[in-house]
Amino acid sequence: MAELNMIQAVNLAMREALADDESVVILGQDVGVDGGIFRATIDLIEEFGEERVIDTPLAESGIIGMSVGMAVNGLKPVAEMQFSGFAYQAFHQIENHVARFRWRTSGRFTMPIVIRMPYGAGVRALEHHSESREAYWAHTPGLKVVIPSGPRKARALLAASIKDPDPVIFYEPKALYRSFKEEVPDEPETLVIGKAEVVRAGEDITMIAYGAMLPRTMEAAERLEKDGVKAEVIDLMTVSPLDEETIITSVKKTGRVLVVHEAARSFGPGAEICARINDKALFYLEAPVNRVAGYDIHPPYFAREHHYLPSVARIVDEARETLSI
Amino acid sequence: MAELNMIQAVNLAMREALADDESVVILGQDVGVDGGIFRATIDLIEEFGEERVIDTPLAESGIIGMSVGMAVNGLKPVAEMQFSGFAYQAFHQIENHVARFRWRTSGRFTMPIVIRMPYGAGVRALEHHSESREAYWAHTPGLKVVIPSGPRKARALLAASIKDPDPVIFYEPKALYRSFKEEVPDEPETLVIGKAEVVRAGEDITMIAYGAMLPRTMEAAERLEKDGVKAEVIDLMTVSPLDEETIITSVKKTGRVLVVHEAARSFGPGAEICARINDKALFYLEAPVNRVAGYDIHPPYFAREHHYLPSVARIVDEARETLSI
Amino acid sequence: MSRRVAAQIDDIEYLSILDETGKVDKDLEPDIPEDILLNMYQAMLFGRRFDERMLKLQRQGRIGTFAPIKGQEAAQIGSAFHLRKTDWLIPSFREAAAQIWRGATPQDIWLFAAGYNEGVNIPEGAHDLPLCVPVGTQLLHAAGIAYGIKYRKEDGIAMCFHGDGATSEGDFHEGVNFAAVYGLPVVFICQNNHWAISLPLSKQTRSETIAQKAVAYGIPGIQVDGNDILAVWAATKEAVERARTELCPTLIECVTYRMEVHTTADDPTRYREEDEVAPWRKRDPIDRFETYLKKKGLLDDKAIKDLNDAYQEQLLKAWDDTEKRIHELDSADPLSIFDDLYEESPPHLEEQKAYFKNRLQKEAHNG
Amino acid sequence: MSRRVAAQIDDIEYLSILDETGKVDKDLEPDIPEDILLNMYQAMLFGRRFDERMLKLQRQGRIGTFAPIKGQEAAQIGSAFHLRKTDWLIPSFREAAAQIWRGATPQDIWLFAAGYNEGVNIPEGAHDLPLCVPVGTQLLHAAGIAYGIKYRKEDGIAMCFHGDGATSEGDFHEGVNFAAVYGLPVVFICQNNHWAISLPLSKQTRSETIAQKAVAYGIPGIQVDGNDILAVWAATKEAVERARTELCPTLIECVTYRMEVHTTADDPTRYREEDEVAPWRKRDPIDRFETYLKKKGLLDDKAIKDLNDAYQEQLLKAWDDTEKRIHELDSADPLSIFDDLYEESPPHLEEQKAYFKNRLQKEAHNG
Ligand SMILES: Cc1ncc(C[n+]2csc(CCOP(=O)(O)OP(=O)(O)O)c2C)c(N)n1
Ligand SMILES: Cc1ncc(C[n+]2csc(CCOP(=O)(O)OP(=O)(O)O)c2C)c(N)n1
Ligand SMILES: [Mg+2]
Ligand SMILES: [Mg+2]
Repeated sequence: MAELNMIQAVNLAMREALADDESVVILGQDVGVDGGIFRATIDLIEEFGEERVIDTPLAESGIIGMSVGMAVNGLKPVAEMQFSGFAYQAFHQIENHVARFRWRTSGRFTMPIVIRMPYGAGVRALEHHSESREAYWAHTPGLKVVIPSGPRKARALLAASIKDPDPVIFYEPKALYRSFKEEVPDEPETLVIGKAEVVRAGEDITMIAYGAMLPRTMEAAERLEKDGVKAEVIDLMTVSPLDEETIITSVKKTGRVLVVHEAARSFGPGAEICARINDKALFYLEAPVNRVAGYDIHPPYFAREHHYLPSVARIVDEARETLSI
Repeated sequence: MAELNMIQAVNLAMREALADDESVVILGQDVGVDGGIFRATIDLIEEFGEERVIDTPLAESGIIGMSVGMAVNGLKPVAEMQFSGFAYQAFHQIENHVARFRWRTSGRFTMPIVIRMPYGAGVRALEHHSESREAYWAHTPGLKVVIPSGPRKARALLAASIKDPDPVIFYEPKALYRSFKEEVPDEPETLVIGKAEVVRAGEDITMIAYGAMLPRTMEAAERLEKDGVKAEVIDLMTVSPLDEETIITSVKKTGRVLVVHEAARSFGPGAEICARINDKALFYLEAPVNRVAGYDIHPPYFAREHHYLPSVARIVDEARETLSI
Repeated sequence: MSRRVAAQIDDIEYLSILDETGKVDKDLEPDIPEDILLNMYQAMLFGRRFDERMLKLQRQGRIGTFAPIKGQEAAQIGSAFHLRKTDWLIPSFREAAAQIWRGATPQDIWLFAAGYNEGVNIPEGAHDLPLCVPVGTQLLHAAGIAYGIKYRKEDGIAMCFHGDGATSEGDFHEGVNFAAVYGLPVVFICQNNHWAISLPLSKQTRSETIAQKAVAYGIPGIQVDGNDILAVWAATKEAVERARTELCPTLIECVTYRMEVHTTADDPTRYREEDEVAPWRKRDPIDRFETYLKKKGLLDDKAIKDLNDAYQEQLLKAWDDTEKRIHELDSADPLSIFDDLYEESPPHLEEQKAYFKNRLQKEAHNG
Repeated sequence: MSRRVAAQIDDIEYLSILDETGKVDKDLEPDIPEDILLNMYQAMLFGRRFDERMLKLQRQGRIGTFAPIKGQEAAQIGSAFHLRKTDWLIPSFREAAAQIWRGATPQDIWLFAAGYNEGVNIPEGAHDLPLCVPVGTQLLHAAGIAYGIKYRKEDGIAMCFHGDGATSEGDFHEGVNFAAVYGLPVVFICQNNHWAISLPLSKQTRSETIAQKAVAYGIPGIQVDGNDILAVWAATKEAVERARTELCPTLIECVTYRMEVHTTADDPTRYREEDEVAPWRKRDPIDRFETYLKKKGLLDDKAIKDLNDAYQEQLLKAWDDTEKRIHELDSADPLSIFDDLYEESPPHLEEQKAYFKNRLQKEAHNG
């Protein structure tokens, strides 16, 4: 057992995958000699060589397009987009090819590709470095979208994503990269993609979150506890495909739901979660599903970014609203 | 008054805009000499010259990136993406710049850009020519998303979009390009962006649709009428920003809602509509909001495409389901 | 001297061996075994007949839109003939002749064109990608495939086709650059057919040749008469060797002409004059190769007629087969539209599939 | 002959006029008015002092990440000095010296770097784009701006900066191609500082020079000593004239070096050796220009000291101002985060704004 922060955990998962499977390669801007601008790939090039830990030219479509070809030819690329805000340069390769190759070749060519992208606000970064747009990817058939909320899960989910025979958008909450450490087991560990976890049991209200919003939601749940509110917290972990079962089971129990995400509210992940609840548990609802989300604006530059992000206080207040207390 | 099909109506709106405002230019692949592969821009180059009706090299990011610069320098570009499935090559220019320039310069540089894209299934086309992914654009702050359902509206909405000081994704249901004609007034006409229209009044159920699904939904409403069901049909016209008021007013009246779109169901526009209803009219609902949508798959090649698209029969059956009849 | 040369750039060469009239430049004539010459001829001829048949099928409404290859057979066959089975073919969407030579069947191509996913049918072990509709994206796939080859130290190569229009896409640039930077065994074959739908080459780029775009990536580029199969063959041979032994990509520009519509949805009379097309009719790649082979005594009119007859028959039968498959597929249930999105179908898809099954029953029931 | 030249390609020239030691090549020395020479020196020097101060501010935690310009002052100033007020400057993110010369204030730049949208403050009438974070996207904006210039038959030009890394992006390719095809008055200035974060130029491209990438687009390209302001000035002069009068773009590669970190979030010791950096210290663009100006009698140590003192004071004051603005902004209510997304705010945004206002009150209330 080692105490790791999330970036170390991500690094560990890649190191294990490289050691375990010769077909795994890492590629992206600055992932080699530099070890990644967040140090996610630190020391990997020394251990596995530059043919497997590949510094690429500055071209995102190049990185993903080459990953497609690599996957066709038997490799398992783990590609890094330096920030999720620069993955759009590769959007066409992802939508047109990564998400479709298995389907269009009836399974002949598959896309065991992981695309890692740091996302979200909270690190005093420049423009285009703070968005949270997992909904784009979640709306794209053929992809899976995985978002860890802490070091241990990051390692286990990334390991599972690399093993997954289908393409995974691995969205990393960069605000959590170094925010806390956790015990991460020495032995390999994976989590099932497509499964959410009830990380806190309760019966008064269901709070659904993931990524950087999970710790805040947990904190809010603890504050609510002081007022006697027993909040159940679900860590989604996989945003697509959604684990409807876990969500619906909880909602049927509590009848009240809060969804917390930093993505913009409109047409965001919360809308789909709300719609699934509508589909399967409408008449269990005692209050509207409450979306505590980013506003429908661009995240302001970092001096005012905190106003954009759902705060613990806001989550608590909204939970009370939903509980009518 | 002339009887026009939708492609002629789109052409008319551009011709009027070109005649009306020297700063309007048209650009895209094959929009000039060829008149556009769907003939949307036919005869415009003859009338307005190749400096205003601009054939571009084969590069979507080029088209949108150049439009950004044109807008900065006082032009009003109407850019065509040959198919919505090839707009992803320009995704980064749209997300990083088109959607943000006004905001990031506090209004100093604005983006009066219209990006026209034919979308959707139903024309026996090749791969990547049948998708309906308006949700991507709708989830992007700073953009507007407009989708016409017939010739007259297409003309009026496109005219309004070109006049709009902000960027509009003008999503054209190519299945309707030549499917029917309508009287289109000779004098200029615009519609307000952001407003939906109740195109059929009723009190039993609210059916919300847009684009190519609108005619089908109307047909379904008529079939339901025969069984004594009075369906209210809303033509959304603008998918973002949503006209919540029109939707909520209707839902409060009927208590039952069907949303019809050909976009994939999960994380699609129907989810947001459902969530807005949840927010504002949950306790008026007598049944779950029913999303009659494309499945969460890629539209199959055209021999089986019709299985993917919501059919009139499916809409009718689902309405009955929602009405419990 | 302070105004000095920073980089010496070689001029771009143009290679032509067999001219319009079928006359060969003896100094340059490559030494190609007779059976290969004949095989290449047959592949070109079959490509031509196949294309004509396909156009007919489309005009009869039996299949959907496709991109005819007429006039580009030499560019495709002269290059693809250098591929070993273990090498990779990465086509754009206008390489039916090359694809068939590699093993694709008319049946599958037509099935695909008739709107059935099943037409994309690449046998296990075949090193062929399916056609690529988004223009230019496939260059990067070629780079990735070649990376895999190099990574495993195989001696294969990847041959990637694209059009003149594709050279304007960012992915062309990124693809060639990646292949160059990593020293990958790729041969990029640009079929410069002068048009990208309605856009003439002169509006696509300001550069005199496409071959010179190689200069930007520090790799060799050459322009060849794309209607001259000997020139295509000779230039590709060099490039394939360079790829295999030096792990260096090459950009070959085959100057050819799109004799037909862009696709069957296109009307070229809107943007080009017969005057421009006419001279190209005289440059037909099959005609001049025929003259050459006849002079060599490898071919006579009877043999040509026999081949054509055999091909026509083969194509008739192929369409019969295709129709049968279409019929079969139409009567099978279409639940397969939910297949192959993921290795394991997630619950919401299973639910939608069940719903769809139910609807099928309902609709069958209602008529 | 059948193996003939398809396109004659000129070699790529390298221009250097003022060498490392400050020695000038008299044959090539451009005739620059003395006041311009001095102004350029001042703009470089101010850029250097500004950059140093900014680095300090960042290290003190007063502002966020930024990209230092140290070593690249000549490339920026020698080129931008050709711009008229009505011409356009389209920067990447490492052109503070050029931006300040054009009228941007240290206050605004710092305010932006401190995380306030208000720092992007381009006065009405200024023809300057704000910095562009997504690498390479701005080349297309330059093409579009230039299209507007040509469309209205103005005599302006657009000058667009980008890095060596940017040349790998598809948008570089599409941007230069669009400018070339339409014959637009753009000058592309590539600051080849040898690094794109940790990637050395040799892994970015296989081409010997960046200038030769111009060949792909059929436009002129030239490589210059980017630390030699006279060479930069002379090459840009030619290019600007070509843009203005011939409506033809040019690609100028300024060979320079990133003396500092990539951005303040970067640690270059991970990927480059001091051995590589050291020779570049001797090639400092300001030092050699100083030597030149001193020899010309336009500058002496006292003048330099006076300038430095004045700039330091000016910068101290600028930071004071900035802090005041930050203070003001921090005490103003932050409702403006909802502004300027659209000309007219749609109902759902108004609703969210009202909600936010309410939350602000609540949170103020709760402490
Ligand atoms: C990214 C993308 N943009 C647009 C299209 C529509 N389109 C299909 S083929 C074509 C022209 C291709 O020209 P070229 O590369 O010269 O190939 P050719 O058709 O001449 O074989 C266009 C614009 C597309 N398929 N993909
Ligand atoms: C599209 C995009 N990808 C990645 C990044 C992250 N990034 C910022 S600067 C940079 C390197 C740029 O190198 P170069 O173009 O040489 O400019 P320089 O930093 O040397 O001035 C990278 C990769 C980005 N900003 N935009
Ligand atoms: Mg072509
Ligand atoms: Mg650089």
